[in-house]
Amino acid sequence: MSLERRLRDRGRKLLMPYVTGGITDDWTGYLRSFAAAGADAIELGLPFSDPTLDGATIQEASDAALARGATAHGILAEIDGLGLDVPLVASTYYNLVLRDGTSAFCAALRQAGIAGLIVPDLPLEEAGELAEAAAATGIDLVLLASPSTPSPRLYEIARRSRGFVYAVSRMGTTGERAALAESAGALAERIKQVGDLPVLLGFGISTPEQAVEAARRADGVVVGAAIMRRILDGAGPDDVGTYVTALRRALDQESDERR
Amino acid sequence: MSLERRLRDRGRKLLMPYVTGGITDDWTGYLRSFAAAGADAIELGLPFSDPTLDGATIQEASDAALARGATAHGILAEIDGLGLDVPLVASTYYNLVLRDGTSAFCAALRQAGIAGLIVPDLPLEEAGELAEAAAATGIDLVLLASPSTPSPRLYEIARRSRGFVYAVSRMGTTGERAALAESAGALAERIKQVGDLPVLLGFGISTPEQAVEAARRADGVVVGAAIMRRILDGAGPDDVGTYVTALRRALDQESDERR
Amino acid sequence: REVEGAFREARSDPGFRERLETLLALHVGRPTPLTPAPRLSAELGVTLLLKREDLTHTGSHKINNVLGQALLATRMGRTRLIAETGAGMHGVAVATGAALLGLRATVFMGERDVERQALNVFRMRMLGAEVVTVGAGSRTLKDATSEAMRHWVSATEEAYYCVGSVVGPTPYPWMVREFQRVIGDEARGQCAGALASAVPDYVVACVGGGSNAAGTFAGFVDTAARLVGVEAEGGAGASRGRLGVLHGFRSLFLQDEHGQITEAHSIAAGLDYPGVGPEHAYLRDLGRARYVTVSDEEVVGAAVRLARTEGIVPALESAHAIAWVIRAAVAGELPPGATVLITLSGRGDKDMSTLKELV
Amino acid sequence: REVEGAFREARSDPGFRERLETLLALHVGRPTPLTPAPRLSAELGVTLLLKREDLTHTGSHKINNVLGQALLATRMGRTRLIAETGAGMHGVAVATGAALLGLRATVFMGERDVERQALNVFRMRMLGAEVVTVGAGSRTLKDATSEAMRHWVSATEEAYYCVGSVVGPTPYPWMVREFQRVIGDEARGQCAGALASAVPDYVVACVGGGSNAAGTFAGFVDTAARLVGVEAEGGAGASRGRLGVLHGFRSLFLQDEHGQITEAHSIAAGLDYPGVGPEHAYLRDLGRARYVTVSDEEVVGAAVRLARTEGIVPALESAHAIAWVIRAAVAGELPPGATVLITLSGRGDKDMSTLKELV
Repeated sequence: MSLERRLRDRGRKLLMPYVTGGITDDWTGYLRSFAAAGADAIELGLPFSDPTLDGATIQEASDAALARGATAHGILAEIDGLGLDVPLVASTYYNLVLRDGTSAFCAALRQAGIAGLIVPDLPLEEAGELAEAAAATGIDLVLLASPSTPSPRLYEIARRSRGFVYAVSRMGTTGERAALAESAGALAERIKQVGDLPVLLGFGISTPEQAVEAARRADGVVVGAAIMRRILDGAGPDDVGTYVTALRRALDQESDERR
Repeated sequence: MSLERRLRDRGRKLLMPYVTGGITDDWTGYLRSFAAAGADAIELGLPFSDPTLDGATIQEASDAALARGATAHGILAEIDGLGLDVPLVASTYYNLVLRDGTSAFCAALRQAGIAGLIVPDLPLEEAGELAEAAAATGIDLVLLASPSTPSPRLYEIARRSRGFVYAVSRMGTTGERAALAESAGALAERIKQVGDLPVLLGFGISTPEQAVEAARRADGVVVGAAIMRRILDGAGPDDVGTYVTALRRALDQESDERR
Repeated sequence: REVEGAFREARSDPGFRERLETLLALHVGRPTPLTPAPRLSAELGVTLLLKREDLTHTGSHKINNVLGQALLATRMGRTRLIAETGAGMHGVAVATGAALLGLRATVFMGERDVERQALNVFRMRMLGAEVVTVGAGSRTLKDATSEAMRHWVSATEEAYYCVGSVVGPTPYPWMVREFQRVIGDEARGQCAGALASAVPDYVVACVGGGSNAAGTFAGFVDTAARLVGVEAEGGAGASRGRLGVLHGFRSLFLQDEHGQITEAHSIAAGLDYPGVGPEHAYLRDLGRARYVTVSDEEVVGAAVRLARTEGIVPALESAHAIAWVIRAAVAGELPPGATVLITLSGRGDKDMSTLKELV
Repeated sequence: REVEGAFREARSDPGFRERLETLLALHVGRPTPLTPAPRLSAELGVTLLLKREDLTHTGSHKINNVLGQALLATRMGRTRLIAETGAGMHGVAVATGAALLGLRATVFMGERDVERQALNVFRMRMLGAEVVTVGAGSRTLKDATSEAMRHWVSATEEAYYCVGSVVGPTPYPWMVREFQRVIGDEARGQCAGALASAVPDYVVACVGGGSNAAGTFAGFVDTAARLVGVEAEGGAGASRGRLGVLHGFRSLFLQDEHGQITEAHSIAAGLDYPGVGPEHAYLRDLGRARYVTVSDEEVVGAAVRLARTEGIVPALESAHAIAWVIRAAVAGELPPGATVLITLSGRGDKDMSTLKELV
């Protein structure tokens, strides 16, 4: 079943928590706790030395995982046969894809049971080769859009993305959160006008209230840095599971109230 | 009686010790001890802030005297009526002469009983005005020569100097003393060839042996830095007197031996 | 993309070109001289000519490119420049260009470089720029670049990202080379006057990202001159890198077996970058240019030697080019009497404290 | 005396002049630009033009004079240069000239200046010069000069004393001005192209010993331009000195009632000299030039202001000239629209650590 289908079938506001693969010895415990807490999909970061398009927390988490000796193939080996019933979406930088070659990389993902792939530093213009390899392997290549993406390009993204469209906004400096939520919401609506894929929104969401607000105009949210901050500060799978559960409840409650 | 006459009348190798005026509270004690130790003349430094043509020891002594509040006129007032029977030769820099004006300055020297004047930074070409004022006041303006002075100029110096000719050499870096003594001796002989004034040699002489060696080809020696070093290190008039006595004896002995 | 269109337009606008030329002449001091180096030439048995980018305002070739991009930013209606810097020379150039044109400037710099180049940090602040210290990763140029890109993404409407070398996404590598080709074009004309052969046998420049080399080579790529790019042993993207993607461009990067970018290490902060501009990868593949490396030790020796023979203290970056020429001449790799053009990309004042510890 | 004869001869030898001109063009980067300062001009309501000696090799006008004297020394068969230095710029220039012409160099520098200008000390050593620290007296330029003179007296046959300003015995003040008049001559020609009036209303330069001012004024003394020399409040030889004699020349010196030379104090080490060149005393007496003073505070403010408006960080010495122009413009002493030529004698890199503590 396609990633898009699996997401649509949930019939609720979507929640995609993120974890950096290899961040601790028992990092796969986080995947299990996410699933148990009601994640609809999980973003699995394959750490890269220079995550230019992520913030400082993800940079720190990537550095920590690499320092532990984490590698993309090692991480994939660890999830192989984990038997999660939640789809996994890998995210990484293009240099790691190139390292193996697009086809080999996608095949390795597929082999490990990964459903989708996010490559934030892959420009639309150069996505052709990877998109083909992914399609051929049965991996959904998820494309990203941001508030500054011009409309014709947004249309192209909506058309060529698979699984969902990842709407990101990193104007995430303190004190601007209200304006952010507004521009992210507007972005989600713009994407929905030009295509019909689910739209997940990620812009530094950390509280249940923010998740609820973000989900109002989109199909769901991604929570990454807030989770990794907790993990870097020592939170184990249970602690993080509790946090994800709270996000889940807030999203569900909001949906109930609206009905 | 002229300075030249007084020096000639000694009939021995001449010894002119130097002291920076105002160097200590009882600095005139050094003049007395020089006289008692057999000085033929005394060079009295009127301290100047920038004794460019003296070495580091005289610079240090001048700074110390000025820091004590010494002034040219204060120093002259202190020697007035001291009743020494040894001629005093003032030495200072031209800026102090200019400060009063040449005539007033020479008159002040005369008033204090000074016989001669040395101004190391006064070039021969600009000596006219001061020479006239000195002559008019009865002060002997002593001119300086150095090993690098070309012969025509040396002739001019020998002709226009009064009292004696001060032959200086400051190539006084360590290890070159032998070469120095040679060039200083040669200078003294060159001066004696072009004029008939007594020639005193000053080039960082500090031991009796050096004094003897210097005096061989000249009429006498000036000892300055070696005395001031002792005074700066705490030597009183008696200690310095003992040192000057030793120089005196060495010079006299040498003369006796040669006879 | 927007930048590319604006640059294409500006390039064909005589008004823009004239304004830039005036700035380069009156503010930067162009043309810079081509200086003979008679004493070092005699020692090495070759004829050296030095293109003196160290004499430009702010002390390195970086200003050529920055004024071009700053003018472009003004043309695009931007009010602020964002940039990363390694040794601080690009940052100083950006701060200078911003002050000159009345723009604001925010410069990102790795924490280690901030320490190594404290005076350049203060120079930028004197010029009114905001300097942001980056504590992530290796705390050098690579991380400063990542952080600057992150910041720029959040301010694309008011801010213009001023890339300092022939790196980054299209059109930067091409645009920066075009702004730096004034080095090669001037040198080509000056060599024609100074050399009987009109064109030197060798054209040598240091390579970090590679902008001074790209600008120099641009003037000689259509001649018979052999082009040599000299890299730091610990930052040899062109000599030892593998194809990869970073900071939005595909080129040669130092990386481990897993595709992780490794840290570059050089005594010259400006060469502390693990990659090289795509044009250098291309010139290498074509065989049109050759890329070699020299050690930190050779570099320090070369800097001292140029200082003592010609009275010029080069930036440690530029000393890489000198170091290779010395080695090649001594090894007989340069034929006796060969004519060699070396671009001195900047002056060594900024490196005095580094050199002080080593010499 | 020997120097005077040699200089007279050299001056009328076209070969000497040509060699010097070539050195100035190829090594120093002359002519230096005349840079408009549009943003600061607009703020002050006058038209400023900056003569950019800060863009010369080694970063200050000192090199113009040093290369002239170093060539002269070679001509006289000397193998060594002796010099004193304050801020270190003259010392760096001497070390540079010596390296370039294959001479040895010994530079005397006061202990306080050695501390304040540590990087320049190291630059000199990089260039192969011996730097002698002078611990006597106020441990600044005055004492370094005394010590250098003492040393030179002992080595007159092999060594040439390279005076750094328009001071010292004949023929130095005259010779140094002649070597520096390239500043004024170039500026005169450039002003003719840049100004409708051909000649600026005001010509302003900072004055320590006064060599950049003497060189600048030389180009305009026969015009209607008003000449203004700007001194440090604590080193105002021309404004507050009395006639005296020091270091072999008669001019205006700061001194106490007893004729003792007093110490100069300035934030700019290069202006820490208690006297002024005799030509300035003469121009002042004639009423042809005017000498004014500015405070350390005004100077720092002026340096920051020029940096932020024009992207140029001037040497603190040069900032004195800017400071007076700002004050005079604000006070309405300069008529609106007046044209003002300011000589920027050097760049501010050497002053960064001083400024860092103050800004």
